[in-house]
Amino acid sequence: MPELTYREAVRDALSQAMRGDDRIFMMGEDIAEMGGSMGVTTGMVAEFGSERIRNTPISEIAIVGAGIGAAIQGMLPVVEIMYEDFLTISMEQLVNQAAKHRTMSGGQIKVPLTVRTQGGAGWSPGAQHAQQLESWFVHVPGLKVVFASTPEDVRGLLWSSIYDPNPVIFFEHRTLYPIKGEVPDEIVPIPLGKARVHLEGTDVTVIATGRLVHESLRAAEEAEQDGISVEVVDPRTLSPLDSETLIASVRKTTRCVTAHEAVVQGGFGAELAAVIQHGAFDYLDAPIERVGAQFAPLAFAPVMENFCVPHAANVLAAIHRTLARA
Amino acid sequence: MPELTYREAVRDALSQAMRGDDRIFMMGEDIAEMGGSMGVTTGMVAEFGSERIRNTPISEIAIVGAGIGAAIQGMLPVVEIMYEDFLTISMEQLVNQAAKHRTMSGGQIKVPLTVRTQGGAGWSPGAQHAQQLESWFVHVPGLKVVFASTPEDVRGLLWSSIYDPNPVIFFEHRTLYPIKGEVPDEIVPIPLGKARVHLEGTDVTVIATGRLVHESLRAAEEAEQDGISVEVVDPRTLSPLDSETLIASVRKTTRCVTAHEAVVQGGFGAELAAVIQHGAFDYLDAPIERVGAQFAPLAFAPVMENFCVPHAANVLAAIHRTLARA
Amino acid sequence: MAPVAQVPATDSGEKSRASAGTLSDKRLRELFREMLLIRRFEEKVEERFRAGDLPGFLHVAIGQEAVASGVCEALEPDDVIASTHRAHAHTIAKGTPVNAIMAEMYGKNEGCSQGYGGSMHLYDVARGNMGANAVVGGGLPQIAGAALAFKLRKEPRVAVAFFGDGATNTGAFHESMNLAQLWKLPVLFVLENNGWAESTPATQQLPLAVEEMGQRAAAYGMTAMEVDGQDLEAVVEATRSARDHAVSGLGPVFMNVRTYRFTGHYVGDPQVYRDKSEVRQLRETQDPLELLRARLGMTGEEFERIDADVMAEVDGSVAFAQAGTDPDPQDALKWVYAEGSMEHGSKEPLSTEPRA
Amino acid sequence: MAPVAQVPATDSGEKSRASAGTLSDKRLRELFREMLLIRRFEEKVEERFRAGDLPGFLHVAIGQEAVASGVCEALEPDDVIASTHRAHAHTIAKGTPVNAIMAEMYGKNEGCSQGYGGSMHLYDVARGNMGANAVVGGGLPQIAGAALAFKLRKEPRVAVAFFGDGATNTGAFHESMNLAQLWKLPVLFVLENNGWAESTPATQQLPLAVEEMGQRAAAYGMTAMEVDGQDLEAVVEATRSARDHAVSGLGPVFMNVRTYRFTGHYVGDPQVYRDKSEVRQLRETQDPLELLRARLGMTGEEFERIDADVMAEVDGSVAFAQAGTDPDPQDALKWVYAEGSMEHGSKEPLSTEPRA
Ligand SMILES: Cc1ncc(C[n+]2csc(CCOP(=O)(O)OP(=O)(O)O)c2C)c(N)n1
Ligand SMILES: Cc1ncc(C[n+]2csc(CCOP(=O)(O)OP(=O)(O)O)c2C)c(N)n1
Ligand SMILES: [Mg+2]
Ligand SMILES: [Mg+2]
Repeated sequence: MPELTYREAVRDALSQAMRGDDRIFMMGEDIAEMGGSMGVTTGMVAEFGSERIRNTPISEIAIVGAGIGAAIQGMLPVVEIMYEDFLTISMEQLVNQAAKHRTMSGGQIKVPLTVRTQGGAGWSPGAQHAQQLESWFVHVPGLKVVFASTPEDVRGLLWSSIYDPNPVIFFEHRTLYPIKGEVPDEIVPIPLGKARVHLEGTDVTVIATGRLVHESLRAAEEAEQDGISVEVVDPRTLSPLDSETLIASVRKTTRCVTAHEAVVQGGFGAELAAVIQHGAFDYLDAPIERVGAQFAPLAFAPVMENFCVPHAANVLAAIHRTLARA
Repeated sequence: MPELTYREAVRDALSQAMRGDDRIFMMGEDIAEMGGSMGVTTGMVAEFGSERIRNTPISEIAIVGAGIGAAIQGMLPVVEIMYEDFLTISMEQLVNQAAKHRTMSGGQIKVPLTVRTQGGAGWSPGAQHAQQLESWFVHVPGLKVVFASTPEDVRGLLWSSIYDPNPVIFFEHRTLYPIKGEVPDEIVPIPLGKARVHLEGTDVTVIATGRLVHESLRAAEEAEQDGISVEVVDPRTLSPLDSETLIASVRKTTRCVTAHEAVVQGGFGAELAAVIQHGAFDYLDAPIERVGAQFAPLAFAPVMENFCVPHAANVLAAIHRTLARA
Repeated sequence: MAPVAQVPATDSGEKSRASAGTLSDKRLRELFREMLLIRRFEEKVEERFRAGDLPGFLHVAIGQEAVASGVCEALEPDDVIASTHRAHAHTIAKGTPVNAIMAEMYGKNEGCSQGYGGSMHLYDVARGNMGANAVVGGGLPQIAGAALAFKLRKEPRVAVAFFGDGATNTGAFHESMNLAQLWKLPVLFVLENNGWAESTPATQQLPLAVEEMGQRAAAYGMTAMEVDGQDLEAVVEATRSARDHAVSGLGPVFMNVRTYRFTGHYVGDPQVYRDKSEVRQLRETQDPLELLRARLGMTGEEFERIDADVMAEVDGSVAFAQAGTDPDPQDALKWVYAEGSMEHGSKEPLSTEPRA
Repeated sequence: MAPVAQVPATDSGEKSRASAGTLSDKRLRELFREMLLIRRFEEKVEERFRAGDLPGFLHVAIGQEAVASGVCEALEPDDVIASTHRAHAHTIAKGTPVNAIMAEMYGKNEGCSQGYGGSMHLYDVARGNMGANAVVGGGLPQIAGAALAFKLRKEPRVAVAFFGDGATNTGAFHESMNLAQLWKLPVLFVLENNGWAESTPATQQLPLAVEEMGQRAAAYGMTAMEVDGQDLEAVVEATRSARDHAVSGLGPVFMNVRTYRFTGHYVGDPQVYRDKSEVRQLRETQDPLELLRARLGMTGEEFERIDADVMAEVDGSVAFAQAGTDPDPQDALKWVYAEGSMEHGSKEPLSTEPRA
């Protein structure tokens, strides 16, 4: 099996899809010569030309809106919002337009649009370039929400997102781009709405997304040294949610920790906690612990940033808290 | 005690504050001669003049942004976003600017801005004029979030919001404007962050916001006829949350239902459920039940709209579900 | 046919005037009938709303009929439009039968949006109506995107955005205009400039006078046209020119179409913000139906005949709607997501055969 | 002093040129020193970043120094600015000591934002710096709001928004320009027009040529000025005129300031998107420091003396920053909310005594 970085895996999905399908094109700021701010699309304009790899003005309303319009007219646009912090500017088009056209039209319209974006802390960008905002979109009927954590997943899920007939908000994590992982020779589409069990365990389930999947696997390793068996599950698709897999896991382990980089209050972990406490009520031996960022705009100074965002140690501490209960 | 409608109570808070404080002014679409789309500010331009009651262009970015700038420069602006659905357009200014200036500047800046808005279903406006989006803002450190359900509360909370040194997103509910209620002779500021127990009970706690407070009180009445004693609590301030009062209530009753008009998935009820299961884990006799709208963009036809949004009957059914557990 | 104003848009553009004869007398009478159908339909909507029949939030375009009919007359069937909260006229002019629209108002399965949309969300995708939008400015970037799809596939189609003067103050307007001009997309930006945004007059929301609104195109170097929106023929001719311009790859056109809103902003609006006499005078001097009728030298008799025919159609639409079926409550969940996959490997090349 | 161009903004505006003598030789030498300080400071920032000292995301304005220094020279101490991701120059020019800025880069308590902001979020509210913004266009509406506060209180102050050509494509730009002109707010919109948005040249993001960007003001009927941003005196004179215009109630002014970015977009940018020779040529012919030095007939000796002085200040700032104290990790939570209440009943009337 070949090994790809997460960055290469994204590019591979985009390129392979574009090679075989003229409906696909990309729009975003600096995605052409520069290859995007994260180098994800490097080389693509050379292969596909500037009609299909389109640099745009700084117009996050129009980038998403034009994607919607083209999608309605039969294209499969993949648009890039350089940092997910700037999704704030596109909210109206995403929430009132992309998500609602199908229902408002009584089923006349499909919006097969993919909105790729990335974000996350760990490099001191300050408060406006490091948010994790995925939970907002989980609250929006009509959108699908994907957050991939490995090269294999990001490739297979992006492929499925491009070909999903619905608008998909596709989150990548900045610090994951360089990580490497094995991928199948051929792209294997990963169906949206299916969680992945990264590690099987019996004492506690950690449900984690994005960067926190890796932190949780690290925490699980450490926990194992204390004789604690941790199951790590990544929902991968946040909406629709594979609650079945998650609930089954917690019914088995009887304890649950949720972990994401976004702030805890109002985060995706809240939805997870609500779903799990409902579906596994009779099985739970401890309250569900939520791990996430502190409730503060992210400070610049590395010591403060580091304190704000969660790491393996925070996940481990939460694991221990759940196990401290009788 | 005088009786005011919810609409009059909002106007009274605004007018009394403006009379005694030159820092306060209002901006919004059609708030002058027309009195706003809901008639809340009727007559105010006559009293305060068009410099202080400012009609704006349809520019939700600039309305909020100008409010922030004026607030930083010592004013106490109250801006109105006609329908909360259009907060989608202001998200960048609300989330990346208003909420973050204070932290990003290391405490140099205060943003005493109040953003009033309203929304809600029940009159067939279709999918773009009826959302309830409060849960997004609960996820944003630096913002306060208020959602008042009675004339007394709306008056006292709006007063406190105007004078709060932080940006406050103040939600009103369209269908509540005509409801009447007693208010104190003088405005009594209600501190942000304090829940209100509307009804004491012993069997189950219903935590409800906005219109659903009234639906829950109705459900409680019906439940009483079956011998069920319901406690109804309205957090009123969603962030910061009075988790102490809520947890104490559920520890007493051992059962909990959350109720809001917003869609369930990713809604404020998720945060409530996460907080309650954590704080009252050993006391809970049944899973927390969440009541909210169906997961769909709101359809226009009254029969479908009515099916989508929750009513007293849905709260009652949830109460019964929690009580059906041993 | 008046050529498209190639003057820099910073100029006030060229006043398009119909040259006699480009629209046959017969066609003009058909368009008169369509405009009257719009008028009577909207009057009926007002009546039914006041009677308590219609739920929701309604806006009529009485006074603006010539804009909808004139623009759509100049379009090809494959061209697409995006409409606004004031959507009935555009939808009728783009060809949707009034039965389907009235049924939509009543929230019936037979409605053009199957009862999911209502007055502010009329759709008819098969007829090129990409939907009315209740968010001011909301449809504009999507029209740019539709035009981009046409351009990428080399289809000779245009995408048309209707919007009001108030909408020109939105960020969405700006970004859409900019992108469309930058990429020379085949878009017509049709400003229905009625001088009001709800209760707010132009003077309180626009730093330009209504007649200067062509300047909004100057910021992009976009071609602008001045159009008399009460004159059906002028609108048709201007739109034809604009369409020719856009479809031939020269880029989008901004049409400053001056018009008047005879009624309140919404059905039920007491209009505390303007003088009753203003409206009365407008109705007397600026009614696009009266102006066209005069131009056609239509007799009272002919008018009565057409009107009776139109009224029958409108009444029929009410009967059709009332006889319609209500959706099942649970149908609310039916269209949230599309099923299946778009399937890799489109056979359709980027430049398809022209569809026109 | 050049009068503000009262020509309709649709015209390309008037080229402001310093008339000799309005800035004393002494003052020009002080400003030269300031510009050199900016240059050396930013070179040091680049160096420290490459050495791995500085965390985060940095953008320098090398080549654009005359804009920052020229604009701020024409302002009164009570005037306010909002800056961008490219914030060092504006912040220095508005009076913040380099020690505080360098300490901010190092994330120290002694930083101008106490280590909470970093390079893209420099603040100095006491000196009228309302903050740099890492969201392109983000500060513009707030500058309109600040100006509104001044206007409501009848204070003779202006609010100044710095932004790039890329920012003119945002909805926030449009809505802010529109509101400012509509309400005749005392705002200066200072476009630092360097012809690039990251890797995207003007031709790929703007439907207007860089020299036509004054047209962006035409959409609002706003007064526009053309300014040579490499000529310090021209910038000062233009800004003084613009300030006079704005502060006297005539409304905002849009300044199309032509300038050049000599470096990459961000520190570390390999600039795959442009020719190295382009940059070399710019540095040779368009360096605002060299142009001012020639104008002043500055000897090599004098230059060396100033440079040594400036370098000492910059080196001192690094030492100051390195000796600074780190925040406590938990301090991250310190400023999320302000405590207390704004207290009803302001003594301050809407029109205060002028503060200037
Ligand atoms: C973004 C947004 N803001 C506010 C509104 C409320 N609103 C509906 S129509 C309207 C006025 C629109 O004016 P204009 O664009 O001139 O269209 P007209 O009503 O004159 O046809 C307003 C403010 C809205 N629907 N969307
Ligand atoms: C809303 C938004 N979109 C994208 C970015 C990423 N970004 C940062 S700077 C920049 C280019 C800005 O160009 P311009 O406004 O001309 O300023 P310059 O960098 O030339 O000084 C971009 C795209 C951002 N910070 N904010
Ligand atoms: Mg209008
Ligand atoms: Mg630039």
